[in-house]
Amino acid sequence: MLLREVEYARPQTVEEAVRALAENDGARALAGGQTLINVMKARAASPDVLVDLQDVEELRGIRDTGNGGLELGAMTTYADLLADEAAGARSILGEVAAAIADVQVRNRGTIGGNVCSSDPTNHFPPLLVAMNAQFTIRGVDGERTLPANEFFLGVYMTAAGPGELLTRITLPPGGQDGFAAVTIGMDGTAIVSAAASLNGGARIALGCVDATPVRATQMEQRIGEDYSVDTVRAAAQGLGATLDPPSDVHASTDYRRHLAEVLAVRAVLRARERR
Amino acid sequence: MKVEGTRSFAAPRETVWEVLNDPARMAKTMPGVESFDVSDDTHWRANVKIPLGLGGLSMSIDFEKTEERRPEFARLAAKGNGVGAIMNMVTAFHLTEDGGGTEMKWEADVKIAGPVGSMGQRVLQPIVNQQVNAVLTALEKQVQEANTQ
Amino acid sequence: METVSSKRIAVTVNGERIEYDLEARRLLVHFLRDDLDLTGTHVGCDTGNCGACSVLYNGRLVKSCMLLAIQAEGATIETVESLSSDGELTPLQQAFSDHHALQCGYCTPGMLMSATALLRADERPTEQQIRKAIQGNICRCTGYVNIVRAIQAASGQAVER
Amino acid sequence: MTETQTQPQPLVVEREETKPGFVGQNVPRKEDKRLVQGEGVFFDDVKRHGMGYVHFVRSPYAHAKVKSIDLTKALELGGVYGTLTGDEVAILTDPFFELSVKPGADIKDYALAVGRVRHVGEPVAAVVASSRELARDAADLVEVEYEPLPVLTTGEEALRDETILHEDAGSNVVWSGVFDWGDWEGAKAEADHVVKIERLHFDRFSSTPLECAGALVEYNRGTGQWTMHCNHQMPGIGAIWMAPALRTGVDKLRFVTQDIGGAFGNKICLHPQFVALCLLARKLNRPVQWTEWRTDQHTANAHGNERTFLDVEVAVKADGTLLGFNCRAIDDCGAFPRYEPLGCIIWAQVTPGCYRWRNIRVDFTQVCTNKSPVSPNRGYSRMQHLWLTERIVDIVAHELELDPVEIRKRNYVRAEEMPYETPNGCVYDSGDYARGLDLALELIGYDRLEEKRRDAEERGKLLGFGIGSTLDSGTNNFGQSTLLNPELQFSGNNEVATVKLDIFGEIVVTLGTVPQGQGHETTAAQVVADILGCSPDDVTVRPGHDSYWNSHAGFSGTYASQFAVTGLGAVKGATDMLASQIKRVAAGVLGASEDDLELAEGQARLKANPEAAIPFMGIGAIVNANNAILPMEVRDVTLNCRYVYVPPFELPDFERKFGNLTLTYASQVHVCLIEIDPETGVYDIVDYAAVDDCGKRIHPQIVEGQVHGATAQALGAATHEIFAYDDEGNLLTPNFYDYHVPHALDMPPMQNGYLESASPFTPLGAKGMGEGGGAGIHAVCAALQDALRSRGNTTVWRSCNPYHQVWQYLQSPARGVEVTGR
Repeated sequence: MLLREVEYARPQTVEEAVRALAENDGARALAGGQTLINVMKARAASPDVLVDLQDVEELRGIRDTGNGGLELGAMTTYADLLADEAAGARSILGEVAAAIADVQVRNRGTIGGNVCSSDPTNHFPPLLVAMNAQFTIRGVDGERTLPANEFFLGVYMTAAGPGELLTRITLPPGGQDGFAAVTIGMDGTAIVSAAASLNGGARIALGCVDATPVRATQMEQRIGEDYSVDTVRAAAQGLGATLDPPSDVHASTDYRRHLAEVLAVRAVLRARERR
Repeated sequence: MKVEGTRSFAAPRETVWEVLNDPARMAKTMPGVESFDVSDDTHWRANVKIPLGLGGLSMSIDFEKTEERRPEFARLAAKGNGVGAIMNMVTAFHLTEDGGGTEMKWEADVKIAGPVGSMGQRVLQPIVNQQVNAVLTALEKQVQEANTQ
Repeated sequence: METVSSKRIAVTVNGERIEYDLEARRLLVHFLRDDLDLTGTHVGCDTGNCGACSVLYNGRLVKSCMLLAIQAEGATIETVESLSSDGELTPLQQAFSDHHALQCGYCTPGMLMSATALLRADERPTEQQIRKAIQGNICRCTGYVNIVRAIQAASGQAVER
Repeated sequence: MTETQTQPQPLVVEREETKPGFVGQNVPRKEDKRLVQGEGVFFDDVKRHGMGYVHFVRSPYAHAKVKSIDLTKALELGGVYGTLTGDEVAILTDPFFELSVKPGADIKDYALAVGRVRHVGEPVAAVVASSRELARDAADLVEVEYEPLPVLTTGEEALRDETILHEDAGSNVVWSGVFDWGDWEGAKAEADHVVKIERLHFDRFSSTPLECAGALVEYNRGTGQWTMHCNHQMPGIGAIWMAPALRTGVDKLRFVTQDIGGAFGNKICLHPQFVALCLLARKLNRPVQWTEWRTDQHTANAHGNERTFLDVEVAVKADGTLLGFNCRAIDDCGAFPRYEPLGCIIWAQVTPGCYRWRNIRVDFTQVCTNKSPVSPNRGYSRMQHLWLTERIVDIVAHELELDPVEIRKRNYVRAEEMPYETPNGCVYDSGDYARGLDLALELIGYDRLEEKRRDAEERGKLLGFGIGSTLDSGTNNFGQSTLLNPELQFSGNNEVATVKLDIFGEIVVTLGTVPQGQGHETTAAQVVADILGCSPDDVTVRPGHDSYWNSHAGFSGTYASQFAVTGLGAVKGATDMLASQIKRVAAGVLGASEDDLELAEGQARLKANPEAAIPFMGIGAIVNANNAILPMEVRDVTLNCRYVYVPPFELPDFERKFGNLTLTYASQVHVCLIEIDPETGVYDIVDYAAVDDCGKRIHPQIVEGQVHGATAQALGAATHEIFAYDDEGNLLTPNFYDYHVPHALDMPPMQNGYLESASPFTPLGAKGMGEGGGAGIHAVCAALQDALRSRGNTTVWRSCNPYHQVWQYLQSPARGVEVTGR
C-alpha cells in the first residue's frame, strides 16, 4: 500500500497520451493497473507520471480484420474478451482470459497491460507469441508494428519504450489454438505455461521458463504438420534440456523443464482438438 | 543468486583490462546511470535508475575493487541501496589471451533484498540476468570503441 | 500535457455526490475508508489478492486497492454500506446470517459485493459459477462452504447440506 | 457493586437433564447484523483528532549488526511528527519477560532491534507522520547501516551453535528436555518389529488472519494510562509482558477491542509493536496509529512452529499393536521465543495421539533461527505432534502391509476406556474414535474405494485415500508451564462473566473473552436465556472486550479452544447466581419461598399459581430504585453477579513431567480422496469427509463453521501454504502472491458428520473445538503416500506438499525407513 508521490494525467486521445509519455521519461501508461499499482504499492518500481488511458476510446474495441484475423485494442479488458462476440470467434482468447485471477481483475485488467507488464507468469505473452500476433506501438514520431517475439524484452520490459504506447494487437487468421498451464491453485499464478497455434505448422511458446516467452522451434520443426499424439510427444523429447528456467519456491529448474515438455504437448493436442 | 559466463572480445587483453578498470568507461556500461563519482582508483559510487518497464528502480551503488592482478584478474564488491531494494554483489573476471582477442570468464554473486523481493521471486532472477546482459553488451561496445581509438 | 500531483475530484459514492481534494497517489480504498469514513470496505493484503476491498465501480466489481482515487473522477461507486437501507437487511445479507456464512466478518463486505455483482448478472448461478464469482475474495474462517450455500439460498435455490 | 462467587469445580459435574431450550439450537448470530452491513468496528476503523500514523523501518537483512541509524532526512520531511529507535527503547524499557529457563531465559527481546537484527522485517526504527503515505516516505529516508552476519535458516544448523543469535544466552537453544513415559526400552524388546523413520518435517505456515495486526494508542498524561484500540486476542497476557517492560502497572494498559478480523493465535504476540506505539504516543503526546500490512505480517509477525523429527523408532507387534515410539524433535521458533517455549510442552497434552501405546520417549529441543518469530497458531504445537503420530501410523501400516483402517481401530483408545489416562497423566474425557472413523468412511463411500481407484486409473490419475484422526485439547492447565520452568508461578485456568438485571429489566452480560468470530455474543445469550427463562433476544451481550469495563481474570482471552467450557462455564455460574437473586426478590415480595418460584417468559412466578408473577422489569425496578419495599433479608441482593469459572486442575509433577494438562478432548476423524496427475505431480483433493465430536454442541451451526474453517486452513497447509526461506534468510512467500491460501475454487466438496460424547468434566457437557487438530494435513499426507504407493513407494516426509514436492516423490522415491525384525 501507500504509493510514492506521483504525477497524474488523463489524456483523451492517443495523441495526448503519447505526448504525455514523451514529455517525461519517468512517465508510464496506466491501463487497468492490476499489475502496475501493485508494483507501486511495494515501491519496487515507481513511475514519476502516470498516464491514465481510461478515456482513450481509440484503444478500446475488438475488430474483425476481414481476413479472419482480429485487431484487439490495447485497452481491451479480459472481461471484454469473455463477452465480446468478435473475440468469441477466436475461442482461446476468452478461455485464457477466464482463467486469469478473478472477476475483479478481469473487469479492470487489459490485454495491453498484460503484455506490457511482461511478467513471466502472465498467460497472454506466450499465447500471443504462439499466435504470431503483431504489436502496434505509437510514439511521437509515428507508428511501428512488431511481431510478438520482438516485443518482449524482459521482465517488465517490452519494445514499447519510454515515450511509446502499445495501441493494438493484431492476430493473423487462425483458430486452432491451445493453452495449458500448471498454476498455484485453481486460476492461480502460473508455474509454467505453454501455448500452441496450428496454422500450416505449429507455433509453440512457453511461459515462465525465462524472462520472456520461449519458442519451442525444434519441437515445431519435428512436428511439421503431423499433429498425431505420438509425433507430438516424440517431438517434445529433449525440449526441457534446451531451456534454462529459473528455480524458485514453486518449482525447481528441472521441474520447470519437465513441465515445459508435458505442457507443450498438451497445448498442441488441445489446439488440434479445437474446432 | 550466482550468474556466470564467458565472453570473447575482438581486442587485446590490455584494452579489455583498461576498459574494465576505467570507472568512467564502466559507468557507460551500466543501465540507467544518472551520476558517477570516483573517490579513488579503488572506490566509485554510481547513482542509477534501473529502467524497469514499469518505472525506474533508483539505487546508489558503491563499488570497491577488492583484488586485482593486472592484466588478468580483478574482483569488485558492490553495495547498492535503494528504496525498493538492497543489493550486494561480488563479481570477478579472468581475462585470458585468445589469439588476437581476449576471453573473459566472469562470475557474479548477487543478493537482493527489500520490497522488490516481495514482488515475487519469479521476477528477481530474470531481472538480474537482464541487467548483467545489458552490462556485457555495453561492455563489448566500450571495448570496441577503445580498440578503435 | 498537463499533469497534477493532487486534484479536486467529483465522485458519486452510495448515491451521494462528493467533491474532495486528493493526492494523485491516494488509493481508492484509503479514500473510502480514511477520508469518507466508509470503513465497511476492508484491507486484507497489499497485493490485490484478498478482495476485502471489493466495491462496485460504475456497476462493475473491482478491488479498490488497485485503483487510484483520482481515477474515480466522475465515477459511481457502491460500497457495502449501500446494500441495506435503514437497517433492513437485503435477502443476500439475511442469507449470509441464516447460513452462518461469516465468522469474524472481515471478508464479508467484499464477499457481499462480489455476490451482489454475481446476482445482478445471473439470478440463478450454479455452485461452480458462485465459486468462480468469489474466487477473488479470500476468507480464512469459513472454508467458503457456507458462503456458497448462502448465495445459493439468496438466489432462491435449494441448499444441499 | 458486583459480587463474585467461585466454587471449586468437582471433577465430574452432575448435570440435571437439560430441559429443551436454546442451547443446542441454531439461533441467529447476534454479531451478524452489524457485520453484514459493514458496521463492525475493527481497530483500523477507529480515528482520533491529530493522530499520527506509524511506519516501521524494517531490516532487509536476516542477521546483521546495526552500525548506525541516521534519521536526519526523515525528520526534515514536512508532516513528520517524530521517530523512535532501538537506542531509546533500550533506555526507556526493560527487556520482555522470558518464560524459559536458561539459556532461553537470558535472551533479550525489545520492542525494536537493539544493536542487532535477527530476522528480515524486524523493526529497527519507527517514524510517525500526519498521513500513512508520508510516514512511509519518511521511513524510506531513514538511513540504516548494517554489517551482515552469518545466517541460520534451519533448526539443525542452529543447534550446532557455530553462529549465535543471542549472545546473552550463549547458545541458540531456547529450551531442551527429555520426556520419557512408560518403558521405551522394554517396548522395543517386546516388539516384533521396530520401524525406523529417518526424518519427518513439519513445515512453517500460519493461519494468516485476513485482518493484520495494529492499534491506535492514546496516552493520558494526567493518569499515565495508555488506551489501545487494537486486536490483541489475549490482553491479559499482553499486559503481563508490556507493563514490566514499560515500568508501569497492568491497570495502566487499557486494551479495547470490538470486532477482530480473525486471530487464530497469531494475535497473541503483539507486545513488541504495541510497546513501541506506547512509547511514541507518550513521546509525541498524540494518538498514534499503526496498521500492519500483509507483507509485514508474513515477514515479521507470527508463524506457526516448524518442527523436525529425527530418528523416529516405533515398536510394533506382528498383529499391528503399537507399543510406543521414540524420537528427537527439533523445534524452530524463529528469532525470538516470545510465547515460547510453551510449545515445548503444549504438544504433551496429546502425547499418544488417539492411540493406546504406553511407552513414549521424546528428546525435545527448541532453537532460535534467523526467521520470523513464531506464536501460537490454530492447532498450536499439538498439530505438529499429531501429524507425527498420524504419519507414524500410516508409515508403519505401509511398511508392514497393514490396513490403515484396521491398525487405527486396533490401537485407538476405546470408548469404554473413557475417561482414559494417557502415559503422561492427561485424562481424555470422552469420545469414540472408532465410531468416528466408521462414520467418516461411510460418508466418503469407502466401500467403493477400489472401484474409484480403477476409475481414476482409467483417467490416467493416481487415486489416494487418507485418514487424519486427531484431538483438539481444550482448557489448558497452565501448570504445564512449570514442567518447562519450575520457577514459573502459573497453574490452573480461569474465565469470568458478569450478568446483571437492569432497572428496565434488561439483562446485560459481559465476558472476559476477546472473540474473533466465534459467536460468543450468541452462545452466551443462549445459556443465559435457558437459565432465566427468556429469549436470547432479551439478552444483551456486550460486543468485544474493554479491559477497563469487562471484568477479567488472569487467563482471560480467546485462545486454546476453551470458550464453551471456561467462558460459558462462567456465564452459567453468573446466571445461576442472578436467577437465585431474582427468585429471592420475588419470593420476598410475594411472601413465598425461593423454591416455590420458577423463571419463565421473562417473569418470576409461583409454580403453583403462574398468575402470581413479577416481570423482570419489576424485579429490576424494585432492587435498583424501589428497594424500601423489600424485606430486610433480601436487601443484600444486587442483581449484578460476577462468576469466575475455575477448572479442577492440580499441579503437574515436575520430576515425571506428569499430570493432567487439559480438561477436554474434542476428536476429529477426517478422510479424503486425492487424485494425482503422474505426469506433472499436480493433484486435487476430490472428496473430503469430516467427523467431529466436541461433546454437547451449544450451537451446531457455529461448530460446523469452525470445522469448515479449521479444515480449509489444514488443506492450505498441506498443499501450498509454506513460509520458505532462501539461504540469506529472505522469506520467499512474503504475501499472497507466493503464499497461496485456498480460494473458493480450491476447496473440495465437504461432508460433515458429528458425534456428541458429552464431557463429564464441563458445566454444559461441551468441549472446546475451535482449533481442530490439523486433521486435514494428516489426511492429505496419508492420501499422497497411498496414491504414490504404486510409483516407487515413497515416504511423504513433509507436512506441506506442493506440486513440485510430489513430482520429487515421483522422480526419486525415497523410503527413509528401515524395518527390523521382519
